[in-house]
Amino acid sequence: MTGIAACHLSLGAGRAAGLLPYAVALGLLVIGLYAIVAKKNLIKIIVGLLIADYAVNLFLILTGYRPGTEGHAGAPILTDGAQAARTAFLRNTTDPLPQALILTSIVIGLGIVALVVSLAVRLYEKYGTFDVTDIRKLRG
Amino acid sequence: MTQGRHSGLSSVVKDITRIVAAFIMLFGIYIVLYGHLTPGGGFTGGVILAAGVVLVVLAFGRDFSQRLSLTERAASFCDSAGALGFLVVALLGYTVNTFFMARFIHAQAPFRLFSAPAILLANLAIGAKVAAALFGVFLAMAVWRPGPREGRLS
Amino acid sequence: MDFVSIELLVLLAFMAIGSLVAVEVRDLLSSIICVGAVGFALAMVFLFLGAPDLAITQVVVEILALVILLRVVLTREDRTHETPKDTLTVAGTALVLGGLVAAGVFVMAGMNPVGEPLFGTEGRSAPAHVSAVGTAPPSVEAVTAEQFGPPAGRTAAEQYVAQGLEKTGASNYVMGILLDFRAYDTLGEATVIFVSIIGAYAVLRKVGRLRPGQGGGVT
Amino acid sequence: MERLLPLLVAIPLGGGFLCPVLGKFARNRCWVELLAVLVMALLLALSVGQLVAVDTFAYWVGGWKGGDNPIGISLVSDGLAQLVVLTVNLVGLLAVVFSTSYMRRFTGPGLYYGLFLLMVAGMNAVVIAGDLFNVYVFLEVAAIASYALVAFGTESEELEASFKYLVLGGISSVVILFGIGLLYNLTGQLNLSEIAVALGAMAGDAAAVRVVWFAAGLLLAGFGLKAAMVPFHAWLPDAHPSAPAPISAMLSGVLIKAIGVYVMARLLLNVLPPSAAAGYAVMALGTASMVVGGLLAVGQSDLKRLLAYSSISQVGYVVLALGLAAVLKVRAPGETLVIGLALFGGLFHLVNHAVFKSLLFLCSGAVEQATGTRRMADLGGLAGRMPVTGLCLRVAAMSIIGVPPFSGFWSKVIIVVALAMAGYWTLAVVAVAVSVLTLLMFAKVQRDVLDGEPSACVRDARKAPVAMSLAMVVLAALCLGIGLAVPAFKRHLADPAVTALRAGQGGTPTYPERFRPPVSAERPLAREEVRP
Repeated sequence: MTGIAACHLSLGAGRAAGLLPYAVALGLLVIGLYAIVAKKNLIKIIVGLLIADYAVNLFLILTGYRPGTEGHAGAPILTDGAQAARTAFLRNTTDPLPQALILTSIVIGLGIVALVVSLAVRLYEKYGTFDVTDIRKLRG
Repeated sequence: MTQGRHSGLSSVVKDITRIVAAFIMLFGIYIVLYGHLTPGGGFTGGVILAAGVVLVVLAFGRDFSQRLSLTERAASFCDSAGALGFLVVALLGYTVNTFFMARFIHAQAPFRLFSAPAILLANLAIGAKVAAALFGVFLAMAVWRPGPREGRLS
Repeated sequence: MDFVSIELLVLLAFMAIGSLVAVEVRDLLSSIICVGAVGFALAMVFLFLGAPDLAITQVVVEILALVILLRVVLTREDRTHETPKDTLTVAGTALVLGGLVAAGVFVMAGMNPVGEPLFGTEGRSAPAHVSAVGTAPPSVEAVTAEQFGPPAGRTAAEQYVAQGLEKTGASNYVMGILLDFRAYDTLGEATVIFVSIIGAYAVLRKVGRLRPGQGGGVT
Repeated sequence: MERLLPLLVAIPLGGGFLCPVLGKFARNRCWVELLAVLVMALLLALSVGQLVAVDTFAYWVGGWKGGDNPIGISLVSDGLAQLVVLTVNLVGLLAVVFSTSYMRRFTGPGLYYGLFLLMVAGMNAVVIAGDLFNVYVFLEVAAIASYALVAFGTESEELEASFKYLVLGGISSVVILFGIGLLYNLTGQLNLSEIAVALGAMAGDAAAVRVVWFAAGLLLAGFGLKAAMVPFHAWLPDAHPSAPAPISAMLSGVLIKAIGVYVMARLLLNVLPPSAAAGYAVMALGTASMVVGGLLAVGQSDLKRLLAYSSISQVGYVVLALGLAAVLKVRAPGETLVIGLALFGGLFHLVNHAVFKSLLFLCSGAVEQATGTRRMADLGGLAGRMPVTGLCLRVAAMSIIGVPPFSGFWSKVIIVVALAMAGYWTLAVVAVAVSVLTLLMFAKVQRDVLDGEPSACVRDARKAPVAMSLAMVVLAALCLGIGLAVPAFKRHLADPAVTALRAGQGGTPTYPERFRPPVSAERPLAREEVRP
């Protein structure tokens, strides 16, 4: 193992290190949800939505990652049709399915952002502020 | 940006845009066309194309872009056309073996532009759709929004 | 083989700190720039974890979202007053979210750790066998069959990797999945963009309702 | 007919893509309206055709069936999916007919009908989806369209309600996707039946089972938020009244069911490993919604807001019944009669609620258009001024209260009987008590809106236009018709659906077996791999 592989650490015992990134993804999700629920500014709420979106995408890409035999992740793109290259590819490639899912999810996230920003713009036009406390007329 | 909303930005920006925008759009088209061989695809390329068009509109202003018919109306039209195009690619499956979204053209030898014709077509449709959609929403939301505009009863 | 590299951890830490700052910073502009930084860090994570498609898309989308958000914030005065937060709400939120994290961390031990997905377990545990096949390749089909074993009971993704190139003709497997195996999802994705854009048009209409005496006026 | 299943999604998508262009370029809004009505009529015909001509089957999009393992996306058409699709498209058609007259006051017809058709496409696709990620994608289509439609009037109140709805909907989407990621990590599959098989095989692994329940919790919370179950209901009373009336009817009538309750039921009863705990959790959600929604509804003075709260309460009944079935499947798998009753009651109430709640919202729209107000205190004596609307409103109110010949009576009775037979006497009493609450609130509606002296704003109210009356009358006829033809309804519509959800008696889900790709290639759909 050379190159990037040399930098790899076997952190702590067994699975714990392999689970740490998941915990970070969950943490990011929670930060995003916190911003959405507790913040009182429309832009902050949008920021929270973005962060929650990142968290889920991060989680999905982590589930598909594998180091491969070379010690670094191979992109699921074949560049050479030769047999040896294909074999190496099959050995090293990461899981392409979560990547396809994330691509869809990124696009959906962009769509939601476009809509929510236009709502925020309209609300600003009506109230002259991004502050929810000034806006909230509705009662649950 | 406040004074140049209709006639565009300064001539330096215009000159640079003239050179850069073409490359950006070329790159966008490349990303769309070669999505099945290299990273990227219809969506990514579409976003890049949209960015190129937005750059032109920002630099040259409203009057120029209207002369090129880079308007919301055109954007909305291309948006629908691209989406319908993708749907048609999907429905073309019915013409061959009655399967929704089946590949109506067989896969060819790999590593060529035409090695996956159905994917290429789908990428083109998505690219056009995404570029038009994002350009349109950018126009509607960000560019002229603070300025005065007549009520539009579409 | 539970290798989690230093770079990944650094990037993850950067993302966590960046999003905390983005949420807590007072100034909206800083907040948006921070969230942009987090997005670019995510793009680097994608690149690092073998997903260049996603990295490109993430960068491009991030730029677009940033430009839109910046434009919206820059042209509008932020008159947010520092409203004292409702402590009950914040405490309740923190409690629920803390519970979510605790439950998540508690159950996480049952997951397949990072770097050891179900995908391709066969190929990794028997590298010697694979390289033996690789030296004398009978045919592509045979190798793929050897590599991933019989299809039954394996993960869906292994099928994609084993058959992707032959079946779709796309050497970019992600695109092959996105626009062929799972093209129906992509139709949905294109629809989502379409829906949100015409939704934005609808929301941004100057006049929503026609009222008597208010024909074409501006609200 | 089997080959036409994807058209349930493709037709409204095509219509939805065309509408905005048509709206921009056509001289008259009639063309857009005509297109929308045609598309919905076609969809209704298709869904009836599916119901009549097709037995349970799985459709592999693009023919990607693989060997023993699914590699493509499957669409599933079984009794339950057919029933819900029929409900969605029926209510959708009537809402579109209603819109052709009601939406004249609004600008942007192309955008409105485009969003409407895409929302219907999303709902249809969610209901027939056999793939978890596909459910997520089309759920987003339907949800985003509904966010935009709630804000369609672009008044501040509507924008605000839409923002709130969007943010909470965004949370639920993120949580759902996280749950999907967890299940993918565990099983490596996205196909619902394959997930069910893989989860079933995982039963012995305690650590993995904990993850499964964490994921299930996330998914149920996410879909619970979409269905506005009580701890997650905050958005509904703002969003549903703010939307234009036909959209309120769609949201309350079918959207929260198609992308909330339906998916919850599928996951709970067909996909996740059978578990009494999950069933109890869902029952608790249902009971809480039933009671809290009912209590909050009684105090409302705004007609549409009252209807929105009562939606929470009524959907509570459905969820309670489905949760009961899930519990019984584990606790008393031998009690097939009670399980069948609970499922039948839940699904029956789901359909009934779709019919009478959309009717109520359409009536409220007609009233609002005629009088310009939704405050019940300002209304009164409408029965004389708007006889058709008044009659329809009365029929719907009697149905939702549960007056005997009307449909709502039967479904409530069946749910209560199922609860009692299963030994949950307290819950049965609670269900009856909430029914009394419903009686109270709709007695108030009838007294304040329909009876009494015509008030100032009612006096110059005109009768509802023909299109609006037509939609309301058809729905009112359905309220009565279903109530009078319960046995036929049960035999032809409900029983196949109950069978679909019943799968999994005794611990092993049969859902997967039925929808696994057929091993032998006898069916015409099971196309051999012909590609080189």
